[in-house]
Amino acid sequence: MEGGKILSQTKVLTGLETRQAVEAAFEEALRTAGVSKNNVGRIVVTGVGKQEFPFEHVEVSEVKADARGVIFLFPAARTVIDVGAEEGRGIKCSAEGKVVDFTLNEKCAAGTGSFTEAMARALEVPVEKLGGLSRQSTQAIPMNAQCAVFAESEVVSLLHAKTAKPDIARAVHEAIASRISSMVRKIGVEKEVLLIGGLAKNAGFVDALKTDLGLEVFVPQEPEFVGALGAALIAEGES
Amino acid sequence: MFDTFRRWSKERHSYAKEWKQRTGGKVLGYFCTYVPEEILYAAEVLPVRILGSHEPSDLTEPHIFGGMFCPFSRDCLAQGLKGRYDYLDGLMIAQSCLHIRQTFASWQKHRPVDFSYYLCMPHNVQSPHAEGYLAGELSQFKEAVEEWTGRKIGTNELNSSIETYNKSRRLLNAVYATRKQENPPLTGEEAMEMVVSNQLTDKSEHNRALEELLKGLPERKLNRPTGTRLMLIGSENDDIPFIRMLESLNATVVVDEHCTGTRYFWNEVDSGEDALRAVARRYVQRPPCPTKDWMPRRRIEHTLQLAKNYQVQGALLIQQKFCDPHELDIPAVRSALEGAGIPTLFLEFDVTVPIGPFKTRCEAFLEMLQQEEDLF
Amino acid sequence: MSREFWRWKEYNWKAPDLDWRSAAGITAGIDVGSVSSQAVILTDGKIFAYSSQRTGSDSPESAQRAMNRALDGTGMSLENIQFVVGTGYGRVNVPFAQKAITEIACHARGANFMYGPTVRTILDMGGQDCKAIRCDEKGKVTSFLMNDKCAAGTGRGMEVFADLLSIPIEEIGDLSFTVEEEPPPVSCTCVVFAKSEALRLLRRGWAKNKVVAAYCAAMAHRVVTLLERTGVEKEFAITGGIGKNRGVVERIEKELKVKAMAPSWDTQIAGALGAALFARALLEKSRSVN
Amino acid sequence: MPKYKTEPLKCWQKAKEIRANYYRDYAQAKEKGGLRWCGGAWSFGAIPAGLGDDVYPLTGEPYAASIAWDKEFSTQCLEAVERKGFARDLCSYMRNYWGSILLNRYVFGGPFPKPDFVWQDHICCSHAKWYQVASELEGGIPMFCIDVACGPYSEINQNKLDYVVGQMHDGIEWLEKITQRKYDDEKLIAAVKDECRSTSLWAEVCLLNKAIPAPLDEKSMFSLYVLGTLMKHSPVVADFYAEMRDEVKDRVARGIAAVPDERCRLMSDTQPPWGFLKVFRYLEEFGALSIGSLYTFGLIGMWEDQPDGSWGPKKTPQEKGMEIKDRDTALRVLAEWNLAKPEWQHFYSPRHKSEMMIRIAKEWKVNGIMLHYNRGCEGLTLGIAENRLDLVKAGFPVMTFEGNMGDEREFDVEMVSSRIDAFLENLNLKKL
Repeated sequence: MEGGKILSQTKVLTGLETRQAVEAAFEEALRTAGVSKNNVGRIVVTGVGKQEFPFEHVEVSEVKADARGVIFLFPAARTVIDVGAEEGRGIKCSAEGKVVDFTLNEKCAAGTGSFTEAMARALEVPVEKLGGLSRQSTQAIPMNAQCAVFAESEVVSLLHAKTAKPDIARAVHEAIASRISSMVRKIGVEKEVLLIGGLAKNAGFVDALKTDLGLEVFVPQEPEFVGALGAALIAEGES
Repeated sequence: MFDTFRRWSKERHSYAKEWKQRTGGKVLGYFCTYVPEEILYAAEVLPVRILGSHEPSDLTEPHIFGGMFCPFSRDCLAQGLKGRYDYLDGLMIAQSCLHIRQTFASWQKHRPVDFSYYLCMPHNVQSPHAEGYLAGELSQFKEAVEEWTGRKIGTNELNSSIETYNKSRRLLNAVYATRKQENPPLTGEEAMEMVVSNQLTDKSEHNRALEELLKGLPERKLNRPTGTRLMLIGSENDDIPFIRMLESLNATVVVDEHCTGTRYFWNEVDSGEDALRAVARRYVQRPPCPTKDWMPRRRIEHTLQLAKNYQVQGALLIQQKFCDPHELDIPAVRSALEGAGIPTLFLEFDVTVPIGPFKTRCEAFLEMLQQEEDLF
Repeated sequence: MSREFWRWKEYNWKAPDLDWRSAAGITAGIDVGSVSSQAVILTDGKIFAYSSQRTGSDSPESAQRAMNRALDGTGMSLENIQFVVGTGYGRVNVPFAQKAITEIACHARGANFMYGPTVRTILDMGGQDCKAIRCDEKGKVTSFLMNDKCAAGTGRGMEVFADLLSIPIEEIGDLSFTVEEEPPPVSCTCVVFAKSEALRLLRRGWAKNKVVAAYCAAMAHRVVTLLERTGVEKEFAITGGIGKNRGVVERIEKELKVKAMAPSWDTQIAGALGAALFARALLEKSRSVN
Repeated sequence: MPKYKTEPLKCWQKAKEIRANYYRDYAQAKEKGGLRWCGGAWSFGAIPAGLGDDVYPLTGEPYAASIAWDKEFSTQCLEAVERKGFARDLCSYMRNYWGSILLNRYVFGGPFPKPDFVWQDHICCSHAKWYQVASELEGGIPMFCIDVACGPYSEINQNKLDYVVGQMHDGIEWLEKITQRKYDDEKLIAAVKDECRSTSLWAEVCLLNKAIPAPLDEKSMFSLYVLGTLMKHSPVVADFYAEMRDEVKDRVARGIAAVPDERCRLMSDTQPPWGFLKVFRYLEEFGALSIGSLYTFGLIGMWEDQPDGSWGPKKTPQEKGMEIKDRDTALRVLAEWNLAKPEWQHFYSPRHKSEMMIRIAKEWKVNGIMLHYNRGCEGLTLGIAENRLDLVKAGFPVMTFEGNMGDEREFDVEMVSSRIDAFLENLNLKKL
């Protein structure tokens, strides 16, 4: 990023070799931006694998990075909900993008993206289709998002009971939405609400979250980049 | 025959609102069955027990930490936060477990009502001092109710209220007694709806319905085999879908040891010269909730007696997730029952129960009890 | 989804030396599990053929596929089977079954056949739940215990894990023994958090096989605590898919200090086998009546 | 160049000795023909003291915390209890304690010393039941338990007091019966006075932590307040607290800090995860420290409003010049003194706790609050979510973390550390 303008952004699946992934992402970003590593004035890294970044850098928490990125894209946002594969996060922030309060999901997967993966597998539909599927649902089924696998066995029994897949898919999304909103309600939900992270691309989940919170929930174009964007902004601000 | 009861528990809110309309009286919601309803009823207040709705809710997490506190108390609070009890004039709790206390505290804080009361029901009911202490707390409570309702609770009011409640207890006991028969005239599901509705309605009205029921009950036949005679034991339980699933597996629930069942109505208030003292005695001597069952244990003895009288063939130990008092009793209850030759199945309940996995457990348990020799 | 490392292979088997046409009684059992479905066909109480297929989201169809695969190449057709019992999650959805019996009863019965009358304790690690079953010399269930509302230590846990590390599930067991020394078990066996745990360890520079070993150990430990609640009376046997994962099995044996009996048959068919045996008993019963 | 001077506490060694002797004396009581009793850290220990000077208690919570500190043994204990069919989510102190009985292993070496009787009091769901089960596990030990759950101190009245005192009188008769000993009221009176003295002195020590820099950090306080949970009624503890009070006073006078770079004062809540006290050391890397909590201040310490409206040590009966001549007066003093215990008030409403926490946060100049959602103790975690809301409303930054005081399987160091990073980053602190 230069002078508040994004030069490039890249995404690489982390997989098992965090370090390689981080390097790959960085090099790719340099290439597309057409700059060399030594042109980069300052690097701020965030995310679970932050320590893995090989070159000199500053580390900030995902919470701070998210808040900063969101306010840059959407100044009116006061509540940020970030749902990744294994982490759920709620952040309350000020107009300046300062974190006022935050909450993270605890050691239970029921409120994360992985939950949808497991359910998609049980339903035998590709995870990216799950959202669309649930939009065809005609009836709500209460489902208690327990342990991901137990929810999965609930799904299996629902299937055996001949419940329509769209209704199950909807139940799944409502279950996660319920877990997420109950986490976010701890810090108090203030308008506007911005949803980021991988799960933000799942329309079914977004619908469920909206109904659950009874509020409009905004989703940026590329919800999975917001954290990195925030880090870059912090780098700019502090250099 | 049970439609009235089913309707009352289904439409508990409209019932209470209509009652208010009709009588102009006050409605008080209470947690825990140690609440001395007799005193409230004597002041023409309708006490209704607050129960959950078995819908997953995400409203309670800011108020009660869901990672370690029982789903029932969270479900109850959710009802308050959703505004389903907005017609309440009063709210009270009698001291029992910690979990439900949080529901009372959060409700009081976020959905305040004119009158809210925390009654210090003693835990040490074995102590000779418990009765006198509770009597003292009750007279203080009586005054508070008088001040709130603006009506004096005289001896006559109190005595007739006690009589109405005793009658209700007698009638419920009479209905339960019919379940001792080889083929009970009612299912466990029906019994559950009967007792639950009893906790939600005006006792004199409910008594009339019970009298009606008792007239027809002797002739009543269930057009289904009784199957294995089961007993439900444990925490609060008003989970209709679960008991329905259970009784669809060639089994009938013939008795229970729940605070939504026998623990609620089992014993009467004896006629004592001092009515308040008599009420205190009743609550001190009633079949105890585990929170109050210390040395020597009374609950187990009572449970075994029930199992014997109702020829129970198997028992389900039902426990609300995280319910410490019951978790503390279950191993002892379990070994006592198995020692008496009654096999047990333990199930942990949540706001909703996953019917699929639970069905497998119950079915396997019943198969175990029903194994036909000639298949092996 | 690219390659599914977590799936067990599908397969079938047929007794080379049995002629079903001369059999007096032909029965079958179908175990429609949450992950895979098995069919077992008995001729006069002997195992004639069996198959294992993945369970689809439509259980009647899965049951049908499992049955067809078992019948495959035997010349036998469904009509020749006189009594069918369904078991497993989808037990009530087996269209051609006359009766449904739970997997608990069926695993005990199947284990009794596979391992003989001396088996008293059976551990069945299915896809989504884990059962400790006690039975008598006839294979009658005397008590059982299933895991509570946490799936850590179930077959599915291992599958998610195999997928994560992209190791075919069949290879996990052997791989877990390629470590010089046994690592401490991972602290968390939660199916999903095992992921973050594993990634954390890999980031610390642990080799894949070490992580696998740690996970197998954790799962074994988790299961042992369940077993110890029912008490392990000899003989002890393990059924279900995990029964094939020596990474877990041998660690369970080590912790319990009890050796599991060597299976004479594929442990994954125990449930269907038990169902087929019940079918046979029911068939004879019906004959004796009329 | 650090901001402040630090010094190790001189009384540290002595504290360690008192604790070591306590556990040794309990184990060896029988050899000297003495008596052993067990019960909670909150039970009325002053009462059995009337049976003689050779009566030794073992209080369950601190004993279980010592087990928790030994992760390996703790896991064995917890699993032994699970094998017995007890739930994993029960009080983890209780489970460690039961495990120690089941495995017949005393964490300080040797077999578990079987007590002669149980002397407990009851306020949370587990108190009485803990020892009901313990007694059964030991093959039936006589047990007496006093119910103290009779409402917040602000609503105390004669009826409530009579209930508690009545049980106490019965308890003394019971003690005489089961021990066949003559009860000595003089010893009771002395013990009651010492209990008031030690618990008031501990509050005085905590009060000194209002100073900037704080002379004590909570991690050290844990090891010092524990003496009060062992035998608050003993002169040994009362005298030690007096000595310690003087030392801490002197530290304050000379500006001696607990943490050399104090620049952020935090407050915690509920028991810490005993197996992971390093979390508190981790704070120091940021120049942050915990100055205490309602837990360390109010579990043993007795407090009351001071003339200037601030919170300070509760005046003891002897300081008030009150004469205690007979058993009944002694018991009434003991009952009333204990019913005022700060750490008890929230059992009736989180409001009481929030008020005290906000008070501490203000008077001790706290910058941020870390709430331990402690799955191991439903009693002290009771109402914590409402406390959180009240603290946030009062304008304090609050961080929560889930864990367990006595079951390490429920505590994730890395998760909590990354949470602390984010929280302190938010308070504009970087690692030093």
